[in-house]
Amino acid sequence: MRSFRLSLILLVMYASSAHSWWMWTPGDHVDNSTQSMMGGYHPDQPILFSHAKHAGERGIPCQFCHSAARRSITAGIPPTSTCMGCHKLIKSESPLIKELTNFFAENKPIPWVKVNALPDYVRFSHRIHVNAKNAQGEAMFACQDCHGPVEKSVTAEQWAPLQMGWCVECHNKEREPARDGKPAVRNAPVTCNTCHF
Amino acid sequence: MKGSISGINEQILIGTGTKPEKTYYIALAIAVFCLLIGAVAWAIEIIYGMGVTGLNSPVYWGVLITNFVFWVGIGHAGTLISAILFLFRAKWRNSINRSAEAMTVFAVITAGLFPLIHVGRVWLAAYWMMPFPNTNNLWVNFRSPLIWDVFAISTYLTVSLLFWYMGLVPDIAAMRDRVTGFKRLLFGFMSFGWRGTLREWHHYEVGYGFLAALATPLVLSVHSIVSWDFAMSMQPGWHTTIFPPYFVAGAILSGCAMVYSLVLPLRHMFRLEEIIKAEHLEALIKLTLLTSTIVAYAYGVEFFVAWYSGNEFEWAIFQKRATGPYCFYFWVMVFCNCLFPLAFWSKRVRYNQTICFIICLLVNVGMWFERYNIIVSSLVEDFLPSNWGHYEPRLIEIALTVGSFGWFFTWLLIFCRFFPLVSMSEVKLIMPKPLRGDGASAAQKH
Amino acid sequence: MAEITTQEEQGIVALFPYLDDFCQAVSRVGSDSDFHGHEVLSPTSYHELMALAEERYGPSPVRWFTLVGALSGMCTGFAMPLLMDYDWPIVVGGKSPGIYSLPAYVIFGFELMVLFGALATILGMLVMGRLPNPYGTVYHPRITDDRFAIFVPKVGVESSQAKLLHHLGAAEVFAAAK
Amino acid sequence: MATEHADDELAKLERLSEVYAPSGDFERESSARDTGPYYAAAEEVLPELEPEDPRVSGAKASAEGKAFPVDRRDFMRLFSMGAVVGATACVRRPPETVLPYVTQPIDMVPGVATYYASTCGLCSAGCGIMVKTREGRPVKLEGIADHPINQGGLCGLGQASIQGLYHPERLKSPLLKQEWTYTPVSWERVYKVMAERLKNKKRVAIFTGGATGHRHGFFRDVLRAMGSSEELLYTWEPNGLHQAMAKAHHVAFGEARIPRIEFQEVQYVLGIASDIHEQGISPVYHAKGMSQGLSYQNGKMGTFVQLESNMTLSGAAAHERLVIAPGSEALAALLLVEILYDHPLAKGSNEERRLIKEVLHEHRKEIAGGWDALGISQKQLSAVADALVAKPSLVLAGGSSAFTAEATKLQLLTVCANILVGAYGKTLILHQGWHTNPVVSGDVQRFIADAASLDAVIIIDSDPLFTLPAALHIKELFQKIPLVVSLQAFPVSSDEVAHLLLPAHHYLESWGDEQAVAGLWSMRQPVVRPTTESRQSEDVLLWVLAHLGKNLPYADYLAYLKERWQDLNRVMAPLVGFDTFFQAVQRKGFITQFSSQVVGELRPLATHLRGELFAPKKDALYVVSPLDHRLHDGRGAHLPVLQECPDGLTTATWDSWAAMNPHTMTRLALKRNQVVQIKTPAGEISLVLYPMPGVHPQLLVVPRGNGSQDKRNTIARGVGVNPLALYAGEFEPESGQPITAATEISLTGTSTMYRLATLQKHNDINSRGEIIKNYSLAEMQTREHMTKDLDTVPDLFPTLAGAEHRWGMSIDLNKCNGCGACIVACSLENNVPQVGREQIILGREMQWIRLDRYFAADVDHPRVTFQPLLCQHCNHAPCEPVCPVFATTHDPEGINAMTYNRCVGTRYCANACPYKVRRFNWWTHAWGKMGERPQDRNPRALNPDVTVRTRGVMEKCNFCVGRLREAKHTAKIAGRKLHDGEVQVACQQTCPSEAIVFGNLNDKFSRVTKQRSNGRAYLLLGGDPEHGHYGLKTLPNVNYLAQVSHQARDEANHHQPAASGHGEQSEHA
Repeated sequence: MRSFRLSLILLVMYASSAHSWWMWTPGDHVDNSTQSMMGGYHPDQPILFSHAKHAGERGIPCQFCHSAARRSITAGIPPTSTCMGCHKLIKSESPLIKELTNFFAENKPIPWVKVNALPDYVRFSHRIHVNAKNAQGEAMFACQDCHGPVEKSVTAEQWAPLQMGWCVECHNKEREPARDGKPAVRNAPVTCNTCHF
Repeated sequence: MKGSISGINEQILIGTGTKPEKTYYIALAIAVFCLLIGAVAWAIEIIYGMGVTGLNSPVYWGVLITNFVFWVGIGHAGTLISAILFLFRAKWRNSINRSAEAMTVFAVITAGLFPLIHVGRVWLAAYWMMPFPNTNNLWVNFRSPLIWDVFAISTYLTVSLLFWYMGLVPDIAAMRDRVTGFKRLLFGFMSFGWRGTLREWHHYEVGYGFLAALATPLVLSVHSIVSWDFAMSMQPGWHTTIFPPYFVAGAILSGCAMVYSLVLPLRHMFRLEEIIKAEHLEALIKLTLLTSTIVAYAYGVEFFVAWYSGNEFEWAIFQKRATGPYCFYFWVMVFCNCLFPLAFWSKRVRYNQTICFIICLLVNVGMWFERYNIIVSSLVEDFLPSNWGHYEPRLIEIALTVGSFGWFFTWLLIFCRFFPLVSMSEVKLIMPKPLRGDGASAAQKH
Repeated sequence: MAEITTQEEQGIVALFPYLDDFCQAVSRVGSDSDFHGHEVLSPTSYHELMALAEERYGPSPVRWFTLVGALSGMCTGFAMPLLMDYDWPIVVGGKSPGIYSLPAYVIFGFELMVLFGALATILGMLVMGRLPNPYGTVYHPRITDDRFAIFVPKVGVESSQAKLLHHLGAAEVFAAAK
Repeated sequence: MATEHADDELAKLERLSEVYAPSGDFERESSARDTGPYYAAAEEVLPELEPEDPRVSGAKASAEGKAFPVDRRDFMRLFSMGAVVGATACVRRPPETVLPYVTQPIDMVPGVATYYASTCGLCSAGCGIMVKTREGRPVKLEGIADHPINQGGLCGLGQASIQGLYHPERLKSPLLKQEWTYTPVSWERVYKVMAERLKNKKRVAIFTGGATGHRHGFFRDVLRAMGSSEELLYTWEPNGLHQAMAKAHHVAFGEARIPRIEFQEVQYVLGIASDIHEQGISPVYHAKGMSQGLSYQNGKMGTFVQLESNMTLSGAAAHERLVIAPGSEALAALLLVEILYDHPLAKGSNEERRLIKEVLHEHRKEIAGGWDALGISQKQLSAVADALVAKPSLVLAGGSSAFTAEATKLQLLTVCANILVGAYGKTLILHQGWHTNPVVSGDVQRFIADAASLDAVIIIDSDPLFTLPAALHIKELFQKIPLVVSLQAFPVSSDEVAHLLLPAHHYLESWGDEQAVAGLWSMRQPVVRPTTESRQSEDVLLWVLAHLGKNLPYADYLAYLKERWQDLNRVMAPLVGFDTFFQAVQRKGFITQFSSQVVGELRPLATHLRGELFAPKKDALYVVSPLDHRLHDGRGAHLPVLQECPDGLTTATWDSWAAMNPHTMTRLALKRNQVVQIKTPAGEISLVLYPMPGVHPQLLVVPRGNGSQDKRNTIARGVGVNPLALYAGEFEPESGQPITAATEISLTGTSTMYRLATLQKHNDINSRGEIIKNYSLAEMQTREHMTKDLDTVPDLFPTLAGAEHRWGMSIDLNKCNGCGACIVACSLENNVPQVGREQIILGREMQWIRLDRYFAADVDHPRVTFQPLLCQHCNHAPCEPVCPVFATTHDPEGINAMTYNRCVGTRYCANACPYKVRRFNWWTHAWGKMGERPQDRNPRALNPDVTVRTRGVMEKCNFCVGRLREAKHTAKIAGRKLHDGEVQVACQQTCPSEAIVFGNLNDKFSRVTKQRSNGRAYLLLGGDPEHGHYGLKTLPNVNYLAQVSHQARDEANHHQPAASGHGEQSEHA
């Protein structure tokens, strides 16, 4: 009996150390805290902006604010002037909007906290993903594919693990095997210098 | 002939039981001091970066990789003596196999440090070299000789560790029977509760045989893989097919020389002259002589192949080795590895332990220079004349080399202090059997 | 597993100073029914004793452990790189992944064959030798020094077995202490 | 004469057993390494200069110098820090904030680069630049593709000027000198002080550098408005070639113009000490012209012959090079004119021939005795003369190696030669689009004369104290002037005498315009808000005038410019409104309106050629100080990327040297790396010797540029020696240009040895045939229509499935002249750090492109070959299979990808690479600050598209994969394939002689595929595929085009078979 109990304790110790090793190992400086692994990393922002109200209820398209997504590597955070475009008139008396107008009046940029943060050595380009078209010409990706149901979430949170393995699986899905003499077409390259250069 | 095996345990365990005399503590102090020098040098290298060493372009490897190959080489003699000679049932091995195996394990541990020391980012290299499932979905490059190294050396370390520990189990049981209290519990636990029943011995002997069988190919394969670290590249002077046998012969040569130069002082320090007899050491010297001749042949063949292949880069490298700016290292290597061991041909020299001790030390010096010569003198001048550079080891690298010797001898001295230097159960086998006088004939019948 | 046997019927231990007597005693005792469950102990593995063990226990199954360990090691050694090449084929130095790089994977097959073989052998030695057994008693400190011994359970010091052992050349016979 | 290898000659000079190593070991404290009066930093020898200089001497020597580079206190601090970090291993990454704009500028998308057109301001060539800015910060300069002068290319100095913008040592605020100390003051106070000290002062002068736009006009207007007179504007440009040519053409034709070469026409160029590839009139224009006009193209090749005494890049790139005696350039021109005059095919009208006859008659005595003084035979010169008259050709003379007392006479004789050859109007254009002279000749002499009577002088963008010989006592002159104001973009040595130091805008922050070629106006506009408290230098003058109450009617210099451009608008585009016209030029960068003006007949010039021409004495030793082709006159010395770019011929970095003929060194029993003392009546310096094949036996070449003693300039302080101390400071009578050539010296060797930080330690090809290939023109005729296939090599592995692209590069050895612009551009594009002199001596340079220079044939008449060597991107790369962690893999598109974050630093790949093109980060480099360690010298000019690497990581050329990625995404989104040439890698883009071609090898019609299948294409270390040897079989994607020479050269690659593959048997051809 005693050795059974001993081996049980050993098993549990081993499992936990393996788990922490797994969490810690993938690379240096990647935010691998448990929240980001399972998604759900939602830091508090200087202004309580709700995606659910804007993108969900009002149905404002993503690229209205994140306008750089179709032209640049970053999606871009809207300048305060875009917010003031509407909020100069709409609900300008509510206390939250007052905070916004203070920022705008003092000409101070709003220090938003980055939610979907990648390490500096990864060069993800929104442009090629947002404009990607499949054979039939429709857009292949919607913002929700990587950022999750943003229009339903009140505070923006990191929905996907955004780890390298997660991206590589999606890229690997995109390859058509070599058929009748034509080489295998991989329209989503998986070579290292796709993202690291 | 009437013999008795009583008193052997007493004689062997004298070192572990009583307090050792002063020379042991002096030796241990020196070893730990050298170890600290190496530790400080490594800390500085990690804090400031590889720039503190003398390495540069094109000589990216230098003293650190020389140490790595040197220490792995030394490890091979231990496995040779304990595994291969066990299969050959060579009697003289039983007295020195324990110390040889211990030296193997500690040499491979020291060698295992150097890939971490010479690597640029050790805090990543330590675990990225291992193939484990990770969130990057990316494993290691199985075609890289360095990954072969990782596998080969970790396997070699594990197998020689197991081999050495299984040999220790009966001896620890014997030690357990001589002590009481916590030590008894500890030794009992360490020897798996060994009682020496026939069943245990039966499976032990078969298992030990298999372990020896499995460890034998390792002696040849591990240093071949280490030689592929160089042979797999296109560097003239490295890219030749003679490298695997050449490195294995070199390894066994430096290993035997190191065993001899270690066993001699330890035998004197722990007064084991009767057990580790002179003819056992003489057999070891004969083995050293054999491998020295193989290494000498390898040097000659390397030159011939370079000339015969008509490849101007290869031939230029070898001419420069013998006459160029680094010819000092080359000639030290040739003298120490090939010429001095020729003295072993005479029986009188083989039995004169001081001369043999000196020649064995020189062989080790020669083998260190051989690795240095292979690495540096072909990196310095290769294909394009504009690549050519110059390399001189700097203080940090010398400190790390001293540190590696400190690390090795610290482990060895601690081992000698707490564990029997000679395998008691095996040395009894080569002692005359305890037979009753008239009954001697009866025993023969079996 | 409770200790039911009383003090006196623990069993007796016979110490033999000489190897030839001991061998005769062991072969004599081995087939005798009233020595059932006896144990043979020795400080070292003389080949005469090993021959006796061979007769008694037959060829040791440790070899199957080694074989299974070695084969599983070789399969793992080849499977790991090939699996990686299948999952994410990365071309390196013109060496296309998969079958074409098999020569490089021979090394892993060999290394893991040796590693798993050795580990399995150790496992086999321990399992077959019923080690580690934290409960075995040490009958006499000299058994691991220079004395051979035979332990016969559930008999007294004056029993017929003890007399036979004395006859066969046992230097001393005493009751095994718990 | 057996052609011993150049290096055997050089090796004999090596006293030490090591070919290149000093006697001592490395890690001795750097100051203790070599004794002797002159050492790495002058502070070592002259302690009063900078006792506590952290870099070299004193208590806190740099970490590398000491044996254990950390002292006790540091160790305890670091040890405790390490323990704390170890304990809290699983720290989560701190949250990052994202700061958007409040109101975003319309033309700015975060992450997308915006390009602005402007004009380079570091020399007067006026190259048009396209400045790439990211989020408002300029990141990289590139030439404007269709700019007539530089046609997309940019020299090293132009590329490096971006580092000057962010240099942390630019003045942070104006400084006012009060009793020996400079106190920072506000700009308001500056205007008040200047206004009050300039009140009713009549003699206010401006001392400025060369400029061709409206700048000098503006300064004259300011001086007039201030009450001072216009003449007190003194312009000074060290490159005296402009003054000499302008003066000569003024004398000859009455127009002070500099003729422009029409490269489409020319087939034969004779250069007399011309530095067409160095700091000539317009280096990039000339390099582009030479490579398009004269280099080898489908069967035909022009000829460039150079007569020179020292070894210059132009001499190295010349097809034929004749060594003439030092200082005898004018004599050579005279003898050439004499031979041309008698030539039956000579051109020129009777009037011109009469005037030339007059000149020849006057110098008939020198002509008779001139040949033995000159050093070359009459037969050689007459052969050249025959070719000159036969083909459309021109004679080009003078350059920084010929600033002798007869610089203008040389130009006048060249004008005569060009007339006899019939160059004017055909190959030399003078009537339209000539080069303008950025300065007025003789200003320096005028300034020295009036200096005593001046009330105040404002030095703008010029450094007279450093660039003028000390013998002229310039410092004392300035000290006598009551008010000296120094208005500089970067602190210079002349600040020493200034009472007011004012930070001026860097040219990337300022308005301006240039008319380098008559009729071509190129605009300079600010591309960034000022990085420090600096002002536009012209605005400072305007606002001082306003404080004086005598203001001009312009709010700032931009208003003045717009007014001047209004007349250009009326002339060039009268129908277009001014604003649209101005913005159109702002976007394009330049506007051309070539009006041709008739050139008069040749005027009598005998009077200007009076006096006996200089002929050097037989046994005397002479010195010449040409402008360094990287640092110019020292204006590039504060840019670390330039200091580390190797000099083409000596591959030396971070230093100056004295180049001498190896035979002379043997004769004088001097050794390589030995320090010699050079004495002239005017002064003496001591400098390290470098045996340079091809230099005239009686000549010592000491380049200018280095030697700044300014304590605030951390990079250039104590580096090298300023050779101007040798010169007496006489002026060339005609053009008023200080003489820095053909000065007699006496030389004494000293016992000290000094390590020159050269990148290449071995100079000879060592008879390894397959490194440099060479074909004669005749042989090339047969190979011209031969298509080579370098890619089919017998191989075990299946060839990779074809991807859409296979990136490849072809480098033409015929066109490369070793200028090093590619190294500078590559380092700036890819954030490659500079490592400083100590690390280069240890062999740890970080440049991704290496410029290998090989000498061949004998030492007096060497043949030089430059070979830019970058990663060859081999398809069977020996470096890839050896990397244990997949840090380097092979992209299906042929690129050898290097993943920096995955690399753990085993460095096996670098050992396995046969070309040794990989670079290892031995240290982590600090960006944007001048740190303690000698390798922390990197002003922040980081390109955000490329990662920065920490220590322990291997790096190498990855074919600018960031640019490829960007172009491929654009093409993919637009749904089209990439056009050939749409994406240019940084080195190809800036190469002034278009030697590098990059493109898609899978596209049959791309330029790179044509060049790769060309008859003279070969792979480095790729053996000789025609004879069945495949060398190392690494299948590189980079190929070289062999050199073509007019006559067959007995180069080593003919009679000796290429090295066989590894191990396989090779039969002797």
